Amino acid sequence: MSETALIDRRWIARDAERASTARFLLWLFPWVCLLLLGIYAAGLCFYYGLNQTNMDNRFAFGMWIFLDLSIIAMGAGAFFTGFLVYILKQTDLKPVLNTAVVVGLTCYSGAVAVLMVDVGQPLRAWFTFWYPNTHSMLTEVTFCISCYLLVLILEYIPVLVQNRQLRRVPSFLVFEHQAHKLVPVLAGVGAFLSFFHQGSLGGLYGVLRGRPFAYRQGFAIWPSTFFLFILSAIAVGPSFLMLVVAAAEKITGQTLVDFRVYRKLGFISGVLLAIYVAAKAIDTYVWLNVTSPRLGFGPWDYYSYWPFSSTFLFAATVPLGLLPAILFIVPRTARHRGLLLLAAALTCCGVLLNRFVMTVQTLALPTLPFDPFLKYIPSWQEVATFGGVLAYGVIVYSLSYRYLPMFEATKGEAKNVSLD
Amino acid sequence: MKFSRRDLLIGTAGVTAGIVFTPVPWKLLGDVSIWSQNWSWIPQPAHGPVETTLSPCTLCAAGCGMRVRMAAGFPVGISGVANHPLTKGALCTLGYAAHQLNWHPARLLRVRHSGRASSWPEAQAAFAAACAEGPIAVMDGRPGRAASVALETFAAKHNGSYQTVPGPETQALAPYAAWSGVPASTLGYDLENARTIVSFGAPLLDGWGTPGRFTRLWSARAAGQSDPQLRLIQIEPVLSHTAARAWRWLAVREGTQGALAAALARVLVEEHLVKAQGPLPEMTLEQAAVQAGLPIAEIRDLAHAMVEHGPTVVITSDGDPAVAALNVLLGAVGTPGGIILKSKVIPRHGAASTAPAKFRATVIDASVPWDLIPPAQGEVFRFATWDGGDSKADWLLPSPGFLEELTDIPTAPTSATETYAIATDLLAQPQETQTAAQFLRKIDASLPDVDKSIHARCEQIFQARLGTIYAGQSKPVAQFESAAKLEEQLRKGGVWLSEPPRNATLHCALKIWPAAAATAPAAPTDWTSTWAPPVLPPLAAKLYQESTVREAPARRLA
Amino acid sequence: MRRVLLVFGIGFALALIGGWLVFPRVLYLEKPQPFDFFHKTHAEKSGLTGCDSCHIVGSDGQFAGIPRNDVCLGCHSDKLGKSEAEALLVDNYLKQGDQPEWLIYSQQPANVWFSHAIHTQRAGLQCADCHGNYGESDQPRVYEVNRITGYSRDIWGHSMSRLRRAPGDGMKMTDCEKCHRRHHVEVGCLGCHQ
Amino acid sequence: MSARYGMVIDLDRCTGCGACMIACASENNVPPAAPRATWRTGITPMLVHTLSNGKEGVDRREAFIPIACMQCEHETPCVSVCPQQAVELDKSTGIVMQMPQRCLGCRYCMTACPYHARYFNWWDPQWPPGMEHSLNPGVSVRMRGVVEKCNMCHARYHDALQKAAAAGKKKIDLADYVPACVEACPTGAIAFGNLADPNDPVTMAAKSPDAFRLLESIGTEPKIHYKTTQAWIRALADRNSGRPTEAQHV
Repeated sequence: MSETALIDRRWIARDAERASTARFLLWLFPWVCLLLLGIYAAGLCFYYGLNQTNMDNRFAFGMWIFLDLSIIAMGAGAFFTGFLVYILKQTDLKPVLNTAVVVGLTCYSGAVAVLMVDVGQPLRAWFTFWYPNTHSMLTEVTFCISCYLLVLILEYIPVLVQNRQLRRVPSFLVFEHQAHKLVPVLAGVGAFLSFFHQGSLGGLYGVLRGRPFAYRQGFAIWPSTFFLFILSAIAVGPSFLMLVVAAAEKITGQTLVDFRVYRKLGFISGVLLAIYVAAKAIDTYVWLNVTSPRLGFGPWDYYSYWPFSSTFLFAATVPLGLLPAILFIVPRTARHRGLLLLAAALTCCGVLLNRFVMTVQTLALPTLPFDPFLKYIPSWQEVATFGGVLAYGVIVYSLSYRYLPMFEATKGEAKNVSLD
Repeated sequence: MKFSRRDLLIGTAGVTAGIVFTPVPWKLLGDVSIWSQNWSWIPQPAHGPVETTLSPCTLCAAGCGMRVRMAAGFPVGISGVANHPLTKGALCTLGYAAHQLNWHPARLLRVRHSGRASSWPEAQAAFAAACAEGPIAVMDGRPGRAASVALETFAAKHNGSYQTVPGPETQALAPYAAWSGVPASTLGYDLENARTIVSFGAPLLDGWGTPGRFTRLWSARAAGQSDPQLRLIQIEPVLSHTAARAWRWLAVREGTQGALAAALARVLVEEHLVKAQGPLPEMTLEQAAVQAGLPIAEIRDLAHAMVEHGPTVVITSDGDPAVAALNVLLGAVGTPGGIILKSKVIPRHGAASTAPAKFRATVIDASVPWDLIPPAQGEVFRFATWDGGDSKADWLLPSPGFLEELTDIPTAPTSATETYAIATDLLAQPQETQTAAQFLRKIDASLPDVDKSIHARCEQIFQARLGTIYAGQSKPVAQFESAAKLEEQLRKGGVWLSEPPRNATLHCALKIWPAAAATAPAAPTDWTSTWAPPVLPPLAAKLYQESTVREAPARRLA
Repeated sequence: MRRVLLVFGIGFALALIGGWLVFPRVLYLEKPQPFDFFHKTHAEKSGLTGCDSCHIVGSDGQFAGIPRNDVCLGCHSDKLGKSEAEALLVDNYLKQGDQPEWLIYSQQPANVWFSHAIHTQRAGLQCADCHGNYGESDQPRVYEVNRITGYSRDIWGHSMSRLRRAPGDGMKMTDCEKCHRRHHVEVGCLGCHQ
Repeated sequence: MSARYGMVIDLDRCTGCGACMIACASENNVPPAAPRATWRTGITPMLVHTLSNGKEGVDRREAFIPIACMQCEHETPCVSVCPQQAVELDKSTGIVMQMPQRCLGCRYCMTACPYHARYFNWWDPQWPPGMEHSLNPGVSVRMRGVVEKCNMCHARYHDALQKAAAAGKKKIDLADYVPACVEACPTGAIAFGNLADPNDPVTMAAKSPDAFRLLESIGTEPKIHYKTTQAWIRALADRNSGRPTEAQHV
């Protein structure tokens, strides 16, 4: 074994089965390249400004906001699993908890990183904390996401210090032990924050009175999208988690969690998705018949533009909403691993489509009667920056999988070690 | 005591904890944000008080009244002068960015000879040599100025020829001048008394003539009225901005306005819509209608509309005699609301002299449009402030820029009243520049200088005791104590207006219907055609690039 | 454990020293003025009593700022005295016709709109209320510029902590706001920004 | 007594010349277009759109509509969304103020604005060398990465305030406060005044039967009013939810 491999081995838990160093590096290589490309693209945006993107005054939000909203929804698995395990005591989901934390952490930190590229003056972004406008949904989002990111880091640290080398530092062990007591509290706080900001991300567009396509009425200060976003996020979170674990199993060739966990995640996703689709249908009905006409806009103002015709509405509701919900809930289909994963993928696509419609379609549709319908294709810098975030997620998860006890099955000697 | 790695870590922790209690992180966070608000590569305006002065605009012959805001010695804003008798507070679209022109990237600040850098002494020597060898032509784009006196005197003294290059609006008056035997410069449009204006492609609402004059008139008497006091009929192949806002728009086939005029003449005379019996075009109504691509009914309709609500005047943008002849039929030459003789003309130095066949050299004043192709023979000395690109001149000589030169502004071509204004050099003339008059005075020091000619002109106005000076309010010339006082008022941005126009009938000797202009003259093809400098202010990009309200111009931009 | 505390404490103390004493010296850069100028001398010798003898507010409310040469020429058409500053003023500036490029201690950034007329004539503030007693200065003042922001140090004030400041020491937005709040003068962002 | 500055723009008088756009850019130190700028990335706080009746050939009718910030009075869409108070509805003037130095460039306000009257500085502002001398001292230049919009020529409001203070007056003289676009319009199509003053000609014009506002049904109470006698222009003021609009593909 080479020097590098020896060092590498020393950081991996004893007795844990992992790919060879060479194979692992080979696996990382393309992702690192993508990450570097992403950093380069982001660097261009910092140096030259946002003219590197294809956003414009009319498409003031572009692919980045769409995908940010999407990955934050996907990352909802983190808080929701924590919430299920610690608050609702669904302990059978514990095996995927660490994965959920890592997925959440990468999704959130990635989203924040992209947001920092997306704003024109990142050096002044802290003004939101110093001069907050409490009426703005974006203030709510900023506060909640930053706080929740902190929570995720705190949740990640106890996992991190279980690394073979880090465990050797005695104070870290003490910390880990203490932190475990804290984790339920963190899960509670995290759940609270997350419910809020998933909601406020929905509110982000729902409050836009000037964009009748997105504008919704609601309860108190929150438009209905606030609640719909929470619902769709907690519906898609478990699905995405399921896909991540399935991907990890596929790549490592190991069985990491029991199939029952899949089924449970699927069932949760399915039920929530069903509720979501129903709520969304009612919301769409009320919006099209009450909210929107009041602002002077009718369905034709939204659905007469190719390609955003009513097929999008149908797709988001039936094949990407109802269908996966049924697949998840009906025992005959839910027993089937392939169908379960298909349903999870459909759910993710459904949420992606929903976020796309809320962000991109809202901006593409004209508001002024003499305005044209607009198109926007992201520039390579935008795509690459996001690719970088994707690579970052894969790399962090891969490293975590290799060096940390992500699953009971691959924990190695870390099993049954107690402080005594 | 040994310093261990552990100590280093703990020490670092101490520093980290300590630094939080110092201004370092907090001040840096704030200062970096402030840095982002004051990036050094982003220019910021100068500090200091702003002064306002009045001056006529010198960019084209219209001479609109400007209010110039100056700060730290530079103009920082231009607006119209409310209640100005000529412009009524308006300027042309691009005039609002004229103060930026002096820094246009195409600004000429070096003498160029055959495309290479040269110098004033070399140009001077070359010109002196040319003068010694043969006759010289001097071309003036805006005759009647104080500088024109010097140009003309030089030509006269050096066996040369003084030639004027009439602008499109003077050219449009040329047929009437030819038919009635008066100089085109003494004719003007009595827009204020017209009730129907038929425009053959003239961009009346888009910078034609003195911009504010017609736009204000149209705004008060036509805009938004279903039966307007002032009917504007626009005849143009495309829906231009003027056509879009006209009372009626007639889409004539490209290049057939002569035919349409002939058809209209036929209807006007044959249906006795006008008193005149002729001349009549050879073309029949049917032939003309086929050429113009319009149904006869529509032409007849138009002819009726033309006379329904008189006085009517026809305005062309290019001086096509076939169209101009319509005014003769309509009786619109020399009558109120038509084409009239300007108010009592205070005599000025004469008009263009005839040209000998051959010249050793040609001097082209900066007032001559850039796209004028100079006569082929001889060495061309081209004065210009901006490089309009693709020059045929041997010598490119940098002239003073906007507001960098003392000059006077004689009557605008379309004006019905004679006027006079003086633009002082609000900005110092750059040392790299010379006007044509300054250049010629170096050869012949006896040429009258601009300052003196302006005095003389003011003296002339004072002696004539005609008209009024407007400078915030009107004051009759007769009430001025001295010519110096009058001149002072004019130098502060005042404008002299002569008496109201005369109602002198003009007899037009038009026996046969004129042929339409042989080659379709260059009608305004883009909206920049009314803009005199060869370059546009960079802010023009707001219109053609950052919005869709205008087509991109053919003119050089930035 | 004592060693831990000791080492931590040393680090902590070092940070405090660096942050409070060294940092300001690094952050601010001293810049020389064209020549020494003494407000007090002018007040005493020339009998120019009010600030507005030289710092003029026009009839339209525009503040002329630092007087231009023609104001100085009113007295300094010839050298008055033998000081080095006097020689510099007359020889290098007044005779050449160049304006001295003064660095203005209270220079606000480009995005600030401040009307002297409104504050002195409507609100009745005295110059010294904001500028301190510069009129009585008999020492040439040091001009320091913030290397990052390019602002005069007077904007933040000389004390890094911004505690215990004299009037005129510190002209940040918060200082404006404090006075506005005290006098219940409410203006929006663009009331003071441009 | 607070003022409510607003405008009535007579679309029948607008010739689409663009003088308002140029005068606005010049007054407010808006940079010339960046080389790659388009109508979607440019900065035109005052922007003239072309309206058409949708027909071609001789039946085609065109009109022009200048669009600046509508200074929405009610539920101002951009004010509530700004996370760091860079936008506010000024109490004393009714002007929706944008403070670029506070802005972090998140562009949320731009998505909120139904009139597309907000512009992002996609590029560093650049002028040809030396042209910075022509910048208006009353307005600071914005940096890239921030949003800007019509502040109703605030520098001119400042001047008027200062002039009033120097003259010992409490209120400004409205003759001293005329936005650049209003001043520049060669047909006098833009009337500017105080809508809080019932006797102001602009207030009366805003109440005339020919007057209307854009997207009034959204309920933001814009303070920029329009007027026209032409029915087809009037029809373009609002979307009519009952009528299917023609799908446009650009």
